Amino acid sequence: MKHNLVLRFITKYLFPVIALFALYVQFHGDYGPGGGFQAGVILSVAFILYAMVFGMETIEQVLPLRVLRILASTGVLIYSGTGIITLLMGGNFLDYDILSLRPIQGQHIGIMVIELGVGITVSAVMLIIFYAFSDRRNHD
Amino acid sequence: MIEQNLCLLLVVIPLIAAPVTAMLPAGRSPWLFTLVITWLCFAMSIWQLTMVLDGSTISYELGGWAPPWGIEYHIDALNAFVALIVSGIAAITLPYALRTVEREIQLQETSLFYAVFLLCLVGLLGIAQTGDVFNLFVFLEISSLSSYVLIAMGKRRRALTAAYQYLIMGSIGATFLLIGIGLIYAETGTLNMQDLHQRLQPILEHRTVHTGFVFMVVGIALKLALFPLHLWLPNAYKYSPSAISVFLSATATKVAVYIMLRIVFTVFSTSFLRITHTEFIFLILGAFGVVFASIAAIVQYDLKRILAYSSIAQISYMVLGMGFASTLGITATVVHVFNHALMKGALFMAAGAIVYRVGSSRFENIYGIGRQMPWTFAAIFVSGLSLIGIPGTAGFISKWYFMLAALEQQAWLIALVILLGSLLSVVYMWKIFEALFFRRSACTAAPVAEAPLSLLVPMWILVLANIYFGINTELTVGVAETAVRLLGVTAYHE
Amino acid sequence: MLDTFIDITLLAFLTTTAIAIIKVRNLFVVIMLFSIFSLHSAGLFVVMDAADVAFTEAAVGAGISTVLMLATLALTKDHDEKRPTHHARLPLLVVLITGAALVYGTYDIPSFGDPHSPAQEHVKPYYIEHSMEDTGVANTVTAVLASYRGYDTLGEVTVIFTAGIGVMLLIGGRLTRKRNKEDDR
Amino acid sequence: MIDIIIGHYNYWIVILLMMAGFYTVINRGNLIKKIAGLNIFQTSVFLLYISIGYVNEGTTPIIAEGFTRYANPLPHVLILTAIVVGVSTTALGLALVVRIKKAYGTIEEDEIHDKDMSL
Repeated sequence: MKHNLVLRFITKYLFPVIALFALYVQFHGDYGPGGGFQAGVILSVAFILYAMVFGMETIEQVLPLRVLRILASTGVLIYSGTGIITLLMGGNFLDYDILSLRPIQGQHIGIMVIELGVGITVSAVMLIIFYAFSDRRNHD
Repeated sequence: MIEQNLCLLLVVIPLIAAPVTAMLPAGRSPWLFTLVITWLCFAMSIWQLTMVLDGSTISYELGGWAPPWGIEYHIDALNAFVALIVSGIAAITLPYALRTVEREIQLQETSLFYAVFLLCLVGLLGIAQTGDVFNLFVFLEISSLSSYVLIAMGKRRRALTAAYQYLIMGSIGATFLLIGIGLIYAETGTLNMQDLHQRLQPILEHRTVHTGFVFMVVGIALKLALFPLHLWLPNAYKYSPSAISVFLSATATKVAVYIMLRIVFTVFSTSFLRITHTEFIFLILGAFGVVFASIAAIVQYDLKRILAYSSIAQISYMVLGMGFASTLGITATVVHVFNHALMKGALFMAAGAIVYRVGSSRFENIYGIGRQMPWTFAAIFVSGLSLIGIPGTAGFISKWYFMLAALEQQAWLIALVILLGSLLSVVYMWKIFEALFFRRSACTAAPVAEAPLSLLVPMWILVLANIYFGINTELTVGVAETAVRLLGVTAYHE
Repeated sequence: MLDTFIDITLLAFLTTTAIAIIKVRNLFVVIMLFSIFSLHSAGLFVVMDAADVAFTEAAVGAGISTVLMLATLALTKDHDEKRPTHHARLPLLVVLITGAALVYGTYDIPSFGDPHSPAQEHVKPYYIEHSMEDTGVANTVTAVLASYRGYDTLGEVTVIFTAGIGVMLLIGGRLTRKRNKEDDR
Repeated sequence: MIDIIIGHYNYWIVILLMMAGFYTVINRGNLIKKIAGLNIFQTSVFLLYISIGYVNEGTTPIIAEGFTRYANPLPHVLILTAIVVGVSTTALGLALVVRIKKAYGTIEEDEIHDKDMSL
């Protein structure tokens, strides 16, 4: 696929569009369908598409496995960390009301942050899984 | 602040620790970190148990939303007891894991391995703490997925097929549980256990409720390895890494027993059992399980496989106890959950120690090994006596309560089965003693040293616990009786 | 009326696909059929007013799961399922009993779409009526997912994290090690 | 009678789908096909949940002016979680299949069984 001009051209221009759509889904979940999980999947799809056309090495240079491992962990930590922060501020675990003076605003912040955590973990894990399944060393 | 959030921190601290462990560099630091976390959990679970020992309950609203709209942690003596068993076994497994994991798992994999171990702990603790059936499903899946991975880390290639088989069976079980939850939800509109109990009582006759009950029970029975759905268990325990055999055999099925108790008695009720005569099905399955699994254990020629089949038999005892649906019966089940964790933990530790020195647990490779590893053999001997139910050991206490429960209901046949199960366990334990001690090893075999201290000490702590809890029954029986009272189970009467 | 028509059509498609999957032996076809099944069920989710679920099912079932299966197929290179040496009766029996139990279980279930079923009258109204003032989020699914049942979602993230680590441990390239191929019993 | 059919046909067909998936899982065969069957089984259970949450003449549960009857959001949330659990299981199962192929040279359950027994 690496030498097909059309594919290369389209992929190059599709990548930012897909990534942008992922961001839209990530932050628009409050008003329409979507949220961190879907956004994470879509974002990983952008990278997977790029890797399929330009080769794994291109993506692995930007996002090596050890970075993904840290990202996947970070997402979980962001989510559970939000819970710990609400605990420290005197609320129950994941009680976002406490995050701001106005409960609604607190809820907004809380939902935004945890959805971000979800998005990071999901896209990182999807890429980890993709790396593992496309690893040449598993062919024999 | 810690006290009021204790029941939550017990789950969340290992949950936060798992991704941290995954980021640690390979070496001993992941192990050390996991050790600290498990001991912390153990301490917290003891603290939690002391808070609910008097029969009180703790309710914790996650996200600050009141049940049934939000998820609730509802801790009573039974939750705390199960959490104590899980975190206690984890805490004792970790020192044992150091040497065996160094031997069985590649160095660069250790940080991920311990992260998965922590995730498994998170799943099991989450199940033990939660008061919401769907949350239970989610944490059940965390523990299941991580145990598939842990089992597949075994050295032999059959570990892979064992893990795959467990994955398929476990997923079927989880899906059945999901179907059951769905049907019950359609009839009640709620997922909170206390609320479900309230709303189910008027509609216990509904066919949808019956079907939902059956699907939940079958789903849990798959996780429980209840005869005849036990086929995944022997290979899973045999081929997994030693530390994982210890941890899973002592906790995973016990937590499944807990789920069964929770669903049957808290979500449904004793009267539901009586209406539908389900207690007979538990009795029959339990009785068949005891006899069949014990016989299956006798015909094995591998130490770990005998222990695995013996686990299935002991689990069947617990199901038998549920079938009595009386205070004595459930008390016996709860006490046996604890005692069995102690004895199987010790036995699998000993088996792991032999594998550590010899590299195999097949009889032909370990004849006469008991003479060269006297401490390990003594551990097998004492915890074997406990498994049989010799007075003075923990095993005797639970067998005694099973017997009392059977005699109370004049279920002579069941009483006979309990006796028969003990006799059969004498046979298979004798087979182990004989192979390990009385059979001569092949003279070509190289001499073997006693297991290292880091394996012996945790093993002997569990062995001594077997004796201690055989003499002092205040904790186990006391907690069990409180737990049973809160489950709403009443004493048997005609 | 139109909804019902689409509903029945999609269900018919799904049934055909599911039965075809049992029959077909070529694994590539099985995987493609699974993808179609997943896409059709996403359509059905839309008909049943579950936009979020449809979105996710289309991305995950028809997308990720299918890709993973295809990747596995490429790695294992076995494209055809072998013919069974013997016909097992037990699975069929188990399936028939399970199915019968489920059909029995639907007799007391509230009718499809009944607005007065317990699931519609308990807990749910609170979410519909209060989610806006409680959380300020118009999409109730997001409100329940992220706030009311946010802890479940934490569990969900943990599950996917577990899968990521697990896959890394099992086939994580650099980490893969040689397995003993000696006597395995 | 006709009421029962109209009120339940959805559930019944969903049950049929579930059983088709369930059969594929428990029938001895190819390891990849079993995973596909498991996915079908689970997806059908998702359909059951969403059917429970469905309301006649309702809309997607996104609060907006002019709508009063919404589908039940709770089953949607539960199924979102369940979908994620499902794909995680699939990924792990397939990773195991890759390893099994490497270790055994086959992904047919019968052949793996024979190889384990013959050793």
